[in-house]
Amino acid sequence: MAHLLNQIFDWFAAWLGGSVANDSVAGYVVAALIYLALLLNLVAVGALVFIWLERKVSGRIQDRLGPTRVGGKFGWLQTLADGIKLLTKEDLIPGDADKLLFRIAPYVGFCASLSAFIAIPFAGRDFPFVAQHLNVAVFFVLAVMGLEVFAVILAGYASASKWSLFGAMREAAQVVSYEVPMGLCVVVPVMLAGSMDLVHIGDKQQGWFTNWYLFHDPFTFIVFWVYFTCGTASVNRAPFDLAEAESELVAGFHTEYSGLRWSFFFMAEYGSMLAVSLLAAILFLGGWNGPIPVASLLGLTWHNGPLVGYLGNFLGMLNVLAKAFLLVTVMMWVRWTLPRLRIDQVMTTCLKYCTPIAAAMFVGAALWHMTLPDRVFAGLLQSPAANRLLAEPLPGDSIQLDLQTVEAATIARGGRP
Amino acid sequence: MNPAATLPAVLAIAWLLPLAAFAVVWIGYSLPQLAGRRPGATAQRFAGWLATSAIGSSFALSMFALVVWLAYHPLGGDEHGGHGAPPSYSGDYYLLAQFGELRLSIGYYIDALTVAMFAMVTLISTCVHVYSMGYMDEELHEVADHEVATSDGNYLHRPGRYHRFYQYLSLFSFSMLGIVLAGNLAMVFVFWELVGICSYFLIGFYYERPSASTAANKAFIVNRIGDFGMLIGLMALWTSLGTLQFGDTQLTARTSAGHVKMVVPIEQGIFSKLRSEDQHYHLDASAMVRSAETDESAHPGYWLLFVAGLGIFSGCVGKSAQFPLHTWLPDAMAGPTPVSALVHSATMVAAGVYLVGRCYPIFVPEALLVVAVVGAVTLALGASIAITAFDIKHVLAYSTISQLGYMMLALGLGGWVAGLFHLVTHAFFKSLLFLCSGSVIHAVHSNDLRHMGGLRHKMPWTAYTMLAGCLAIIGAGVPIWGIGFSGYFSKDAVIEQAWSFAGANPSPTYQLLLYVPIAGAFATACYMFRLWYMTFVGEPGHPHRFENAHESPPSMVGPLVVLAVFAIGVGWHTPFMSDLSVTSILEQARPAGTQATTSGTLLTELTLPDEHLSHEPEIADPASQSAFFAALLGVLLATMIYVWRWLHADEIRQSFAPIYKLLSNAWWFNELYQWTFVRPTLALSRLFASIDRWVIDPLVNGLARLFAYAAKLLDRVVDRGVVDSSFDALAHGTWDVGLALRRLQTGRLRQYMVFLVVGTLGLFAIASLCWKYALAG
Amino acid sequence: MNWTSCLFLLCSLMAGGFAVAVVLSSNIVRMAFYLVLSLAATAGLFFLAGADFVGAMQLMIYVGGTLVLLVFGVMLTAQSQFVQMRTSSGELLTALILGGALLVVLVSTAINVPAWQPTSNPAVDSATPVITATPIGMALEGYRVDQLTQPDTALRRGMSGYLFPFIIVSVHLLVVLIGAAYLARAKRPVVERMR
Amino acid sequence: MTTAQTIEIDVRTDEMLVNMGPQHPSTHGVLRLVLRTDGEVVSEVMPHIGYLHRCAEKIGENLTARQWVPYTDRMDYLAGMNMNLGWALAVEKLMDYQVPERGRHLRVIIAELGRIASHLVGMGAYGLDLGTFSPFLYAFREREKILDLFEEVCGARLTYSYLTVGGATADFPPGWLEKCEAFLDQFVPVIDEYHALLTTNAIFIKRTAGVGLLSAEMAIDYGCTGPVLRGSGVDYDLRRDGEPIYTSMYEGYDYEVICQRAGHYPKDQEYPPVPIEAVLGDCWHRFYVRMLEVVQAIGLVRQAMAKYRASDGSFGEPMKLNQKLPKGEVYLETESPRGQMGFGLVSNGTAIPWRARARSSCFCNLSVVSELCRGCLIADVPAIVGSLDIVMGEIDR
Amino acid sequence: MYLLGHLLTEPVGVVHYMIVGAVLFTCGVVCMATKRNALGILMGIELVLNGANVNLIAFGSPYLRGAEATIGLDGQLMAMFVIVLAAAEAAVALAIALNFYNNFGSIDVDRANQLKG
Repeated sequence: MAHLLNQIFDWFAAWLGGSVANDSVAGYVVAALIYLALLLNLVAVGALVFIWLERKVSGRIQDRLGPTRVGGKFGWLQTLADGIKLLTKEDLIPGDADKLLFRIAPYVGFCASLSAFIAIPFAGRDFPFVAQHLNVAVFFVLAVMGLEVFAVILAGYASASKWSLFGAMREAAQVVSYEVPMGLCVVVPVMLAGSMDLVHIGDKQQGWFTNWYLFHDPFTFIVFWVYFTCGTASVNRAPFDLAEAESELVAGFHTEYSGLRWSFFFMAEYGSMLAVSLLAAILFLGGWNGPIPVASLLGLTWHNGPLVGYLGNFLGMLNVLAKAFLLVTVMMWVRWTLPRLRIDQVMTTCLKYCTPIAAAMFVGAALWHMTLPDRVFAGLLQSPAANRLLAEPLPGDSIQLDLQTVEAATIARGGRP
Repeated sequence: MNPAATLPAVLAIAWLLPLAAFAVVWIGYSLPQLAGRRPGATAQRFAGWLATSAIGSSFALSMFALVVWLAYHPLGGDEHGGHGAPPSYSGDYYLLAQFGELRLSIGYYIDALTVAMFAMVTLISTCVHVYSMGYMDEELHEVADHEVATSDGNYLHRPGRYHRFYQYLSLFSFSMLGIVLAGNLAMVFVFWELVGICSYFLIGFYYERPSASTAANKAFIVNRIGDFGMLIGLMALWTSLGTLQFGDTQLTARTSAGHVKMVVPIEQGIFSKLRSEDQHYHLDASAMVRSAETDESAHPGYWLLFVAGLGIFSGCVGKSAQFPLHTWLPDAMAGPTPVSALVHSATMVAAGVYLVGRCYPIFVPEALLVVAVVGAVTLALGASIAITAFDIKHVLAYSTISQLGYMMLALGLGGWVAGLFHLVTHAFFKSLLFLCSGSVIHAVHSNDLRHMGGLRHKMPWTAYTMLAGCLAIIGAGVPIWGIGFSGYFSKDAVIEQAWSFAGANPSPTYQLLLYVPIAGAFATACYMFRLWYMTFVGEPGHPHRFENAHESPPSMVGPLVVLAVFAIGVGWHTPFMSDLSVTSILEQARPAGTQATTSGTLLTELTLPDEHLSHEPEIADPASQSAFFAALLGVLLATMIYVWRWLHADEIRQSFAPIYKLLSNAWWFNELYQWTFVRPTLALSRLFASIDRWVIDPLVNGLARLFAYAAKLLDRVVDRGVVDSSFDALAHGTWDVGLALRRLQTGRLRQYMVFLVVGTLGLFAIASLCWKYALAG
Repeated sequence: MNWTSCLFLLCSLMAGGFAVAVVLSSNIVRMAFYLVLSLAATAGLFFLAGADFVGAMQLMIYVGGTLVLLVFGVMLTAQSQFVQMRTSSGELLTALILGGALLVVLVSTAINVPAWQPTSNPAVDSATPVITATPIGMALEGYRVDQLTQPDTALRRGMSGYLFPFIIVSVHLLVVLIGAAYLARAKRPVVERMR
Repeated sequence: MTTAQTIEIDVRTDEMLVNMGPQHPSTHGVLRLVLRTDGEVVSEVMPHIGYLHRCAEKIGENLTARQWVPYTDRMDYLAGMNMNLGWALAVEKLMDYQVPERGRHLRVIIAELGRIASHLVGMGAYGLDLGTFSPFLYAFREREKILDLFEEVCGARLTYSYLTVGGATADFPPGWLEKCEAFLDQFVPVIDEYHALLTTNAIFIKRTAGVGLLSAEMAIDYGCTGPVLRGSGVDYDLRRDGEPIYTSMYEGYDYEVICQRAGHYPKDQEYPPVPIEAVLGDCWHRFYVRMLEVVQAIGLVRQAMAKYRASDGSFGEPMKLNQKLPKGEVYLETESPRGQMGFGLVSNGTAIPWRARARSSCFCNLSVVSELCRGCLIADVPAIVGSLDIVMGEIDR
Repeated sequence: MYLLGHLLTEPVGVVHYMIVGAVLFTCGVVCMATKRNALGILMGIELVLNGANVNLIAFGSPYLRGAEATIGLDGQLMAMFVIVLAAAEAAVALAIALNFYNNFGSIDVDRANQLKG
């Protein structure tokens, strides 16, 4: 049975891969459409789940039950009902609005949010689950997520409302500032892995949880929290949700939005939350490499056949999604617990705390990386089995320039090796 | 014990201890301030203790190093003097980088001078640290700065910055010791800049005060001018010698494969390259030119050496506040007084003199002459201004400038030991004087001499320690018996060298270099006693302040006494060990080949006499006597004016009004720089602003008019009836073209853009004629 | 016709089309928006040409820069309902004619150089990914790991990488930022602003 | 010494008028604030009121004194019981009527429970103003329990008309005191939750401490009262400093007026300490005063229940609906949760007051808002307005 | 049409990128020549630089040229420096625009004609 399944899978993979390699438009389009459908589903369904989750989490935090009725138990269809309601709502555009920009802004936001997923892998090693395997994936994701702020500014400007404009300006200031510490934080795992390829970064952390970059050294541990803070700020979640601060700016940049357009902003927000959390999970929490290397222990690796390897990858995908969901839940927890900061305090947090801390941690991690052997803590804790895992070469290692090459280059320049 | 291993280690620890104190204070105090946490008074006091104990330990280690040095290098023996290289140890602590041949390393060069400087710097720094505990006391709590008014009309209230003071003080000590210890010029330069930064921070300590922040900026910028020259000097040395190391260094390298150290042959330093043993330590200018064929007559290497020497000296001019870059030092007095004592009199400003001394082997006689002349000018300038200043710290600041001039003069005239000896003694008595003035300021809360007077009853310790300092600086002593305060010996050494120089160079211009220091001795005595009298003798100038004056706390008086002892005795030979004295230690460090009578290559009549010649009685006796009488006259003059009151200061001031005005305005140097540098820059920019109107307009208009006139001329000369109409048309056309051309200058950005495109297209069109791909070819 | 051509066509039409839209629009915010789209499409072209690091950089930096442009546009032209900044049609026509001429010149030059024509034998097959991030990083540190096989020894000795330009650019950026901060402030005498 | 100074300014900007309200999430009903802002900095705040004006006072001049009682609890609808009490005491003062002892204790129980309920809303809504939603629901959870108790007493949950001229409309139902006891027992530990959620929350402190400074002088000048006044350090509470007819109600009770004295609040050690950033008179202190007053009120209710149990006799007799009033003029202020609520009454001897007036505490408290908001950020405006804890129903009447 | 046909039959080459670059460049130039808004001119500059970048990338692309003809990484590095310097230039230009606004109350560059002849 397994043999047959392996055969079928091989055939499918060959068809899919072959069609891309043969450079045929049809094959490419099919592949692209499949990827798009999968990612759209992830973001849209993710948003559905998150909105439901947010209701339940907030309910529990506030000593309530949250939705209970729609869809039978737990109100699990509540978001769908909301969606239908939003679809049927009147679509309002203010008279003074810049109609084109007003209409287009939500889609810009959603596209930016969705595009980030193109380069985010969900499983790695021999057969990465990723729509487009980029060797600058981290950089790409950060760059694309930065585009979302455009939607907010365009919406704020086009709404022809002062409150919206306030929200947009706040968002601009906030996001541009927070990109600095966030970038600094992201550079730390990039530096440790020696690659900007997310697949490679994730693979580098394989094994037990001690190999996660979170536990790589004390500096990365702190960097993770700084990153998470900045990530929260960059996706506009409480306590940094100044762009839509309802007690001050009515609803900020989306004051004038209603119906479907508004829901696109909403989906973009949840998509970004997921993207930021996924990035955090891959960069710091080992990505698809769990606290316990279940797949390896069970032998679900590519060496034992493609189907088995695929299963292992699938487990890894569930793993990374679980971590991301957990981080998103933490964001919700924070949102329903803390008051909102003031704009100057938000900027202070960024410029006076996050940026210097991130910079210092970057230097610290670099020094640690330079002076101490890799995985000091992991070496203390890990089992022989995990050590064996580590000994296996990584598929991404071929990307790395070996030291000999560098040395040769140095000598060619007449330098000291 | 192997001194080659012990000394670098001990001195390195002594050097790094202040850095550790700085790091602890910075991480423990200044970083949390970012998070809004202000340390309390106790915690801040702890920072002070930390820094003080660090520098105190450094002092102890330096003394240990001095003892080790003396134990292994017996003094007095003339085993090397004039014939061999001084005993020294050099090497690298850490190799930073290697760019081709240039090795940048943290290295050390230890000789007697290094050890002596270490002891001197750490001792004074320790004293100042202890002193500051009392002086900076008010910074422990919230401070109301009465010199700064906020926009709402109140005085500025700010939290105390006690710990920050100590933080910078520690950093400064570290940097200064770094200069002293440095094994190569690159490292010197780095620490050179670091002390500059520390000086900037410390001058601007009260940065809310406009005067302080301006002074800090000024000090920093003026120093940059000098450092620019220094960089040129470093480049000259590096490009020609390929190294910046002072001494010969044994290279060790780590192989890339393992961790085995391989010993690479010795790398020659600057000193041995320029004055190699083969050449009997004579300055070998040909070492500066790397190509084999050197033309003796063209002296390219000699010129390069001259440039290198001048370059390094220009750095020293900035740091040591020599003419013409001396203007920053008086302004630097805006910092707290302990800073003035440590940074701006005893150590940092002396670093310039130290560097000239350290790099002495590379100075050609002509460069030394420049040093001497600049030193003499500075000497005269500083002394003359100090006579008229009323701010107690300004008097001392100009005095510092003047004394630095003495040192430079001595170095420039070939008195290597004399200059550095004066550096050491000056460090002690000038820091003493500054600390005393700080004590006075602390007591009366004013800098103005006119607000003081009669204070010796109120604060006897301060008064008499300061008297000791004054006597030391004027060089009080008895020439016949040969005893005196420390300044007596060092200043005599300088003047003796000048005397010796004047004897060796009969040219009348060179005689000036003798008269200036003697006149300076007179002025020094005059203004120092004027200072002391105005402060401690006579009637109180400001009764209210006098009432509230009091002796300073023991933590301030203690350092005064320690320094006073040194100010009196540092020039003496140690009892029972007559070999042990500062001069003999310095003599041990004299660079090889510099103890000989040398003459210039470019200026052939210039002769720099051997320093030992100046100790001959026929030179030494008249020199020390003339210095003594000059000083005595100065004291007498001051006493006549301020104690006996035979002469009235105001009358003198009125009768010499123009001179007084010149001096009290510090020779108008600040105004001079305003006129020579700032204004021309403005004028130049104005020139550019109007260039359009003055160049383009007349051009276009003139062209049009030219054609118009030409047309009219033709019109008159040629028959009107025949060609009248055609010429008219031509003239009009030209006129129109002129107008049209004029209109091209619209000032519109966008039209210029269009012109740009037209031009590009035109170029393409032309290019297409010559090049086949340009246009659809 | 293959997928690279398809995507190239898409991206280039977007880049060119929105660039034209920037020219034609008169609303500064819309202009900025079109500019962003044009720049993003150009980033897509970079990705297609195998320069993914530069593409991502384009997205990040240019788009960030344009974001600020947008904000400034909103800030500085907010009340411009009354101040119309229309260009006269004559100027517009001149510019368009000149621009057309320029375009013709550029395009005809591009078409007529044989070395720039499509090659059937590219250095790397378009299905093979190229690794750019690490070599670029190494080049900025002064190591040209992509040029180790350079046969010409003189060239190899000269391939010093881009360390020096990198440092100069860093310093330049710093200087420019300070200069911009200095330029952007305005000094006014004290005015009682509050109370 | 002072040289000519220059300051650096940003781009030349124009000021902008922004309407905050009357339909705005954080203006507590229908308050309209016109903000003059320079970017995010508010240079002036002009409150516009009157959107909830219902001619309550005019209505009072057309109804008998007892008939107007239901209208008073629609003024400060969050503290209806205290409104009722104020009017009842004013009329009783005119009639020179003294409520029997049992009625007095009953009134203390009800009034202090009303104070707790009102402060709970103030606290929850303040959290909402600062962007946190959860404390609001935590506050309402407990407030609901108080409303349950009120409902059992008088049948209404918002507009009670329970305390009335002459006493109350009814005595407590059997078992009510035990329920009240049980509520208080479980309520005390909940207060620590509130402190954890808001009072000691770092962000909450950042948002409130040092914001909206109201000096004691200014508070007195503007006629601010209640927690707003006490938050500025003025030790003044009508329950202790008022007229005899009101203070006699609290005679024999052991409680403290919450106000910072000598740098400390009473009970300071048992409750969260004052953060160092907080300055007397800022939003944080106004909030904290309310929180501590809740604790005081619990103690008062407990004492009053003990006294109520111990006393016997009538709880008071409500006056007849059309009872004639003695001729005269009377004015009485009571300490309502939001400050001094004054009722004035001029009677010409008929059953219907010739003039009926109410002095609104929130009106005075609100008047200081433009002073407090000058130079603050937009985000501070809700923080400041929220800390004043206004109820538009009372202001507009 | 010729170009399009070209594209349909042959793979993408440097020339295609150059045409896109030319379009961007021309648009930038026209933008600079027609916009009166200082920010519009800035946008024109960005477009011009971008057009140049497209060319640089195309010359350095290994997909578009033979191994001996491509300039390799240098193209990308140049483009990178152009981007960085464009960012710097935008910073200064915006500062100038701000100053301009402070002085003229508008960012209409036609008002800045004080240098006219």
